[in-house]
Amino acid sequence: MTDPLVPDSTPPQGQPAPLTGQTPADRAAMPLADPAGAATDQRSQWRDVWAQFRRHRGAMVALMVFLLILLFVLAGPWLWSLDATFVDIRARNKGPSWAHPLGTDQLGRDTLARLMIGGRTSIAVGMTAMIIAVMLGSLIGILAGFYRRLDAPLSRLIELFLALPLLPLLLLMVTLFREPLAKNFGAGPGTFLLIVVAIGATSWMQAARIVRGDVLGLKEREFILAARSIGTPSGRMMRRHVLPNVLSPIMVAATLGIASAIITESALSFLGLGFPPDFPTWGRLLFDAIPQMQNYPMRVVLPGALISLTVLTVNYIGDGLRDALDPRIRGR
Amino acid sequence: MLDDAAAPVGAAPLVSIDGLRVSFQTREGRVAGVNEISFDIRPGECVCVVGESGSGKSVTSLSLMRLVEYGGGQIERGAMLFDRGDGRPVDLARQSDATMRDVRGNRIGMIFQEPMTSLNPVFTIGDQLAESLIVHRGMTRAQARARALALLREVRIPEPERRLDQYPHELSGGMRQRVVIAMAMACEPRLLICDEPTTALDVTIQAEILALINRLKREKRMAVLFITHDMAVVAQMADRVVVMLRGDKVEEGPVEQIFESPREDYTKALLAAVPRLGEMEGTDAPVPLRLMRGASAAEPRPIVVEDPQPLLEVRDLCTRFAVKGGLLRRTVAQVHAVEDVSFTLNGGETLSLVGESGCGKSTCGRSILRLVEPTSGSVRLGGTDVLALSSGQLRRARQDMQMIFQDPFASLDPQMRLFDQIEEPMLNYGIGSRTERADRIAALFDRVELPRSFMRRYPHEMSGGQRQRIAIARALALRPRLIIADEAVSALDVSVQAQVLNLLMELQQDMGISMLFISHDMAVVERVSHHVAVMYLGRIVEIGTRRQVFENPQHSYTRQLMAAVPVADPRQKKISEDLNFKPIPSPIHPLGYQPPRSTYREVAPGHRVMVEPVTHG
Amino acid sequence: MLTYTLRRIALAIPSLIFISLVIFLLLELSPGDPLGNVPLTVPPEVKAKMREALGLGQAWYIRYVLWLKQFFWIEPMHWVDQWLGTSIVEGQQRIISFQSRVPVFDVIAQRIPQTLIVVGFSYLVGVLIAIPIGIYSAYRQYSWFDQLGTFLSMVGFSMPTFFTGVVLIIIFAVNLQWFPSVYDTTLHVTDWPSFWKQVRQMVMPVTVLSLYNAAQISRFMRASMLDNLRQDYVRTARAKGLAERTVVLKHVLRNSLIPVVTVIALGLPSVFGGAIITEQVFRVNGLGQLLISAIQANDIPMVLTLTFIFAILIVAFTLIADLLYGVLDPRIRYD
Amino acid sequence: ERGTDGQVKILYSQAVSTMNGYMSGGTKDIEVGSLVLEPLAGFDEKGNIIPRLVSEIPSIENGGISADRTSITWKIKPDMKWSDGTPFTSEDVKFTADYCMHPEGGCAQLARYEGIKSVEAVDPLTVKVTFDKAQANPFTAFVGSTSPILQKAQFQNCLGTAASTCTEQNTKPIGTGPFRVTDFKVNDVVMLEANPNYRDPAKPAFATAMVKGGGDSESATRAVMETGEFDYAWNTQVNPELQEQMKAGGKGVFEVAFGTLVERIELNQTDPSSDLPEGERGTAKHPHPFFSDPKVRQAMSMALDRQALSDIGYGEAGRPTCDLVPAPEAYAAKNTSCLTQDIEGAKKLLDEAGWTVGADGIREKDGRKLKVLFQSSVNPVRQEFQSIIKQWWSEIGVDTELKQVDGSVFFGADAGSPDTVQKFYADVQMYANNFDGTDPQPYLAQWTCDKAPTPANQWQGENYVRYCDKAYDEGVMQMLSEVDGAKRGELAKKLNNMITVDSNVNLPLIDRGRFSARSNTLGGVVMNVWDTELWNASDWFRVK
Ligand SMILES: Nc1ncnc2c1ncn2[C@@H]1O[C@H](COP(=O)(O)OP(=O)(O)OP(=O)(O)O)[C@@H](O)[C@H]1O
Ligand SMILES: Nc1ncnc2c1ncn2[C@@H]1O[C@H](COP(=O)(O)OP(=O)(O)OP(=O)(O)O)[C@@H](O)[C@H]1O
Ligand SMILES: [Mg+2]
Ligand SMILES: [Mg+2]
Repeated sequence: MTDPLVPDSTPPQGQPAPLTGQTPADRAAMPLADPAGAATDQRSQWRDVWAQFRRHRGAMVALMVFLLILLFVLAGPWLWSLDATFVDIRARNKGPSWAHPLGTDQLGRDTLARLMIGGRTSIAVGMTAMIIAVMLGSLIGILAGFYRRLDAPLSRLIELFLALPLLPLLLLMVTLFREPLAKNFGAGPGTFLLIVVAIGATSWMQAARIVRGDVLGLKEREFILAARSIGTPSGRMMRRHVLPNVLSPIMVAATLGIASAIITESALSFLGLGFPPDFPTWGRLLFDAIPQMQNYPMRVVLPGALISLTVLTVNYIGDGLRDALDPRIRGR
Repeated sequence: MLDDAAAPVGAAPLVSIDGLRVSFQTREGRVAGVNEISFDIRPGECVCVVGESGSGKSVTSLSLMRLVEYGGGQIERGAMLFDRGDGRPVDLARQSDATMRDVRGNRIGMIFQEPMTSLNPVFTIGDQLAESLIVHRGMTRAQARARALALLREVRIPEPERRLDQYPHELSGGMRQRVVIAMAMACEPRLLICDEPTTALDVTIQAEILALINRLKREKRMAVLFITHDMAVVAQMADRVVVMLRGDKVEEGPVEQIFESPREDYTKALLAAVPRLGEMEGTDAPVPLRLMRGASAAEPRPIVVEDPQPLLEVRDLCTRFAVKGGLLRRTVAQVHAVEDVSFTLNGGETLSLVGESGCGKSTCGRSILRLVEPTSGSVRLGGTDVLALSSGQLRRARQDMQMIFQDPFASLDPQMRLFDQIEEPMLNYGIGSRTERADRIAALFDRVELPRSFMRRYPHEMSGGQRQRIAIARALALRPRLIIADEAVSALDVSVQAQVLNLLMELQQDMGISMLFISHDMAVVERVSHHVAVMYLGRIVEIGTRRQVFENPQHSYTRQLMAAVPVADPRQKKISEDLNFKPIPSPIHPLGYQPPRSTYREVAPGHRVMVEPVTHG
Repeated sequence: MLTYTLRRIALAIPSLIFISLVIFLLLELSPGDPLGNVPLTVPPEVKAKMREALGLGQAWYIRYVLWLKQFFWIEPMHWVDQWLGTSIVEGQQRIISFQSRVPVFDVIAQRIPQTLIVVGFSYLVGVLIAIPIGIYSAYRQYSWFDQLGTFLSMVGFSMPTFFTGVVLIIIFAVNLQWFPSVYDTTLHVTDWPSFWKQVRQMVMPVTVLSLYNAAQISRFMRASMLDNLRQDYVRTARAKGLAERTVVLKHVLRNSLIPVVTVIALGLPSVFGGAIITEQVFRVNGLGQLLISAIQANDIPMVLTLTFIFAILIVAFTLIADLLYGVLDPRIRYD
Repeated sequence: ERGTDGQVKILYSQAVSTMNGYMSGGTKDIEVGSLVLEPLAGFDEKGNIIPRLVSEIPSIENGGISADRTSITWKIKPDMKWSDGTPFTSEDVKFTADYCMHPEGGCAQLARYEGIKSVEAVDPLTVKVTFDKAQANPFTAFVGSTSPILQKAQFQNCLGTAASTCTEQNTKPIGTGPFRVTDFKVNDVVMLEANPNYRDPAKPAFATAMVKGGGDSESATRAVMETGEFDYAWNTQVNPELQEQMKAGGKGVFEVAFGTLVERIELNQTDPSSDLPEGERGTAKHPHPFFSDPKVRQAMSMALDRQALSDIGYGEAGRPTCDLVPAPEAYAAKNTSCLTQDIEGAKKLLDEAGWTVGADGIREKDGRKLKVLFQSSVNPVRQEFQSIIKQWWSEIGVDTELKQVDGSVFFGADAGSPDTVQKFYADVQMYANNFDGTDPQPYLAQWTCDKAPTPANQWQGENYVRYCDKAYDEGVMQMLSEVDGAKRGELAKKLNNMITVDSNVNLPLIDRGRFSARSNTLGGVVMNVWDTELWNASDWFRVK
């Protein structure tokens, strides 16, 4: 049986050809460079996104800087082999020198090495916690917005989490999970897991609220109805139709999330809930240096600048990505 | 304005556009929105600009207001001489912003293409009307309010006093459009620009508005620049016509000349694409339009179904929406959107649903697919009772019935490539392997005559007509037996509309698809349907074969609809200025309300007209 | 709208009680001891007695129900007694802080003025500077002003207040000696000199906090303005011949404010929550400092009451935000 | 002249919760409370008992203390008045004892009233305290700022469970001290004014006082030493560099005095391994795998450079020590053996004991590695110490994992929490402790076997290291009944040495002084470690 949808190579008798073969609009709409009719051209969607992203000057510069920061914290310790936790009380509070290009801190530890190692933790915590928070927030936001039945309970959940005092919650989490985690994953990874989960689990509410609002509006859009009419099941509906359309607020939440995660981490270690004391992170370096700000200003400036720079670059990358992911902007 | 009133035709032009060129900065570099265009408008004259979508009509008008700059455009060349009333024309292209502010709203009024969105949603009608009066005429608030009231009276809005304090969303589409017109008219401009003011409206409201513009033109000696793609409206409104194609003027002339002896092929093609009411008189089966094309002209075949079998049987369908209120969110009233509707659609045939905006056409179509849950009644599709299906079965049943939505742009996911959008229904039902699906999508693209290279585009990268074709391709992907086409062509310009109509009919012919065709355009309905049902206030007031209903309309509402249809013939101007349709009664009834059953009178075999209840006339 | 509001309020009560239970259990389960701050020199037996005197000997559910009764009956009635001179709940125990043995509500009442003045005022200032910045950055998107705004707000957001606060103190209190570094909560504004004193002591905490708030809100404002500047009605407004100022500040702003106002409303409960770190740095000793010191001292009645009031505010302001939406946007109706 | 010097502004980095120290036990509350409430007798800066409300200090010689040491009789100064003008009588003293000893009152200073059989108001100016048995040190109740006298008239309805409802009384007690409360903002600020009925008509020199609370010690120090906004800041514990910088500000000076507060490291004598079942973990049933080896303990101590720690962490505010009882003079053993760091010696010691260095640089013996978990409370100085000490220990081949715990959890006695100082689920912990008053006996009694926290006593003991030595227990018993001053001193030194330099179970690090900042314009301040810092606030004056 022949497929009635596939026309024979010659149109069937009496089938009217269109107005002038092709409307002028069609022709106008086709870029000249485009190899017409090339169905084989499967240029990936991501290449479009990348192409558009490259156009965003701020985002590109930010990406470069961000990569440099990553290089600094990841490859840096390879090149600069001083131990970030090596205490040398004879070399306390030294200024920049060949042995210590950025000087040493109050215990004679090398500032450069500490910044590099600290950055690893801070960026990893910031990113992971942000991802957890954003994923949790988006999931709950989408579910609350999409299913009318879930809206009220999930909204109450959001309110509950907003109202919960964080400190006791974190203390409880630490008490319950610190030892089992340390046992199963080792002290470092265990604490890392605990911290990112703790930060993630207590900072998803903003994102959820924003996403829920957007989904509520989106749900009334006709293409959702259209998707239902072509038999799209709910799961796929949320994945393919809802999620991509609420990406923009999620991106904003993500950018802000990294900044607060890095800061929160330092606050946590100051409450005894974070990494062990000999574990440098940018937030902690900043915090530790504040009392000595007047004598050794570089000690606050360096970690502070690195945190700001990271957040700033992530923000610009987020801006660029948001523009690039939006096909309406990409078309322009 | 004495000189205007006395100005004979052929007097000094009010506006004279000369060699205008407008370009936009885009990703692909500078593109021209308008290439090179020149024409004049004289006082008291209506110049219609026609042309397909994207030909530069809106850009031209926006350039006149110098608003095109705000959209990223740039006037590269040309002059736009405008007589501000002192006899010394100034070149608008070169005026300062301050001068332009004086021109805008004061000397030139503009009605925008999208009436629904061009009012600010958070200010009252009165505020928005008063604004330009306060700015240009230096009126006090009270004076401006009084004048706004007078303006609303002038555009014949019912209960104008009440409207002043209402917000735009509280008005119906037609009223909003009239507010926009009143706003454009507020300072009695010398030139009124109307950019497709009626495209989104149904015929009755359209007729009202056209009449209004006509009256103002005559009474105030106002010049009108009327932009539209609807040739019937052109015929009714224009003194002169400018035809545009891809940024250039291709032809210009008095309306009779353009309609009767067009010179350019493009104009001819445009005219040929216009469905005219009454063209099908005397025939039974729908026939695809005959389009102007190159050498290979073939005679369109009528779509005749031998021995039609009922496919879709709708009986006593009622759909009501709850109006909730009170402390416990109880339903306090109901919108009787579809009330007691029964009809039968035969396999391979088309039944059209026509009626006023808000009469329940879309709801009826959606109820059949159970995209909204009907309150009662029965829907049988080829023997299965659709309303009794479980949600899993319903999903499977939808494979057989597909819908083309009223708004093609809204019903496509803006974030998804066209390929994925068409693939989705097949994915949902697990049809075919990856390559098979790709093949079928390619075939569908061919079928709806879209280049395959469009597959990786996004909806916004398409023109309206192309989007509509994507929606059609998506509906066809599952090879359904029934398609519900909800205003599938209303938003398209004539040439594209003709193509889409032909495509649908062609597919019907080839694949034996049945169609429920929902539309407010009577000429189109006449062209495509085997049967016609006229809806009014949720009920079918008249149903029969197309020939029965069109050649022998019985119900008063059907007649009114027919009367409101503009005729694409400049010698047959029938826009009456005294059209004043009654507003539709409210379909909202309290909870316990028992609607009376519809009773019909059989005029001829299959041609039934409602006698009870009397809701219209 | 009234019925909608009433219905939401009616539904909020059970969910609030649930929230209070969760908070209570959380405080119960989390480690820490109300007597953690008692010196180690106090022997364990004495500590055990002290614990009993705090009522910690009873089962948790009894204490929870007691708290509910105190919160919902005794405290309100206590105020009634005070106003009307009646004695409905005389002699019944109010909610008493573990730490200070002072009725929790009295302490909260003491703290509210400075919190409202400092934190509330900085929120106000933050909003007032964020809105114009947001408007202008959006109107001139990608201009140098916009870029600078983005830069500053990101730096402002990523710099913790414990850092900016100390920087300000070192510059303006230590080196320049312009402003005091310690906030005097006992100051009563009675005349110009005391008013001036109040202004001076507010400058630094308000600066720190409002920068932080402004950084966030200006982002929202900018995004919202960008959305609305592309709308059709803006073109209509221009076509009427309105000045650019009027177009932006009247037509666009009014619409853009709709989502921003709700964001602002949703942020308001945090004013009551106080600013933990900033209050600490400048010793404003408002509600934030109260909460954190209560948490550190495991002062369960205080923490529970404070967070519960906070929860009420969150629920209330969520409702207010929803209602505001309806008021500002005539298209939205609640019925 | 009273009230001529304006206002004195005092800054406490911990805010005051109540003026009634019996209700809280917090040092800050007791100290600030002492501006208003006074005991019968106090201590001067040398630790001598001085009369406050009594005409003389009772002794066996003057008959104040009974020969069998079972009772003590106080003679109140005549014409003493409360700040409300009513006379101060022996009834008030007796009432105070009833108040604190009430079984339901939850009095924080109950320990001061331990062993009291009765308190009698013999006549309006005579109070007799009778004990259950002979007391070597009868100066417990009514002596020192931790047991001040409350006014009976004001507090008589506040006994037992009613104690906590007496808000007005607790925040604005009527006292005999130099000041009285005019305004009390909980955990924020206390405003006071000179007591018009103070016994010395010329004092206090200040008309009003303000005690502000909150914030951190750095900014508190700054407010006195750099901005000059305050006259006195309590406990200005900042790092030495900052101390120097602050001093350079020239607006004030630091006041320091050394008492009994010792920062120490404890080496767990039981096995804290989480592999052990709950209930056996951290109990005497499982001795510590390597800290039961005295050589390891000694090596751990030898690796420390206490002088360096003191210089880095405390500067003027600390001095290295080897004793848990560094003062008073009569009891201080003054060991110096631990003061010099000896890394090489420590290594040799470990080698001798059979702990050999493994491939990873960590010593091991019989498959046991010298890996320790080192916990401490959150505090910048402690975290620095942890890092430094980790370094030193790594040099002798001991691997250290660091852990910090929030103070309220660490020092809280929550039996459910694994992170308390009592449970000591770590190998090493560091904190500071001191003893109340001048008598070390109850303090030394903390290391007896039965004081070890165990699951059986809900982990409520003070012998956190789980030290257990019969000889030590006997020594404690002996000291309890010993009344002779010199012999008590010897005993105390012996006991101190047993738990420190002899066994190295406790590694004392630093003798931490009281360290506060005073503005140059504030005169009369005498730092006192045996009583409150504000003990002589009545003598304070403005330097003109
Ligand atoms: N802001 C813009 N940026 C880039 N190109 C634009 C812009 N506005 C219009 N154009 C282009 O200018 C051309 C003319 O557009 P215009 O809006 O005038 O069409 P039109 O004739 O009004 O069509 P329609 O009937 O669809 O309204 C089109 O090709 C369009 O793509
Ligand atoms: N979800 C809904 N809730 C409440 N009322 C609704 C809903 N959908 C439609 N209505 C009401 O039902 C009636 C019929 O609407 P419907 O959309 O079917 O009209 P229509 O004939 O398709 O009009 P148009 O030509 O404007 O598309 C209208 O009064 C409308 O206000
Ligand atoms: Mg247009
Ligand atoms: Mg419709």
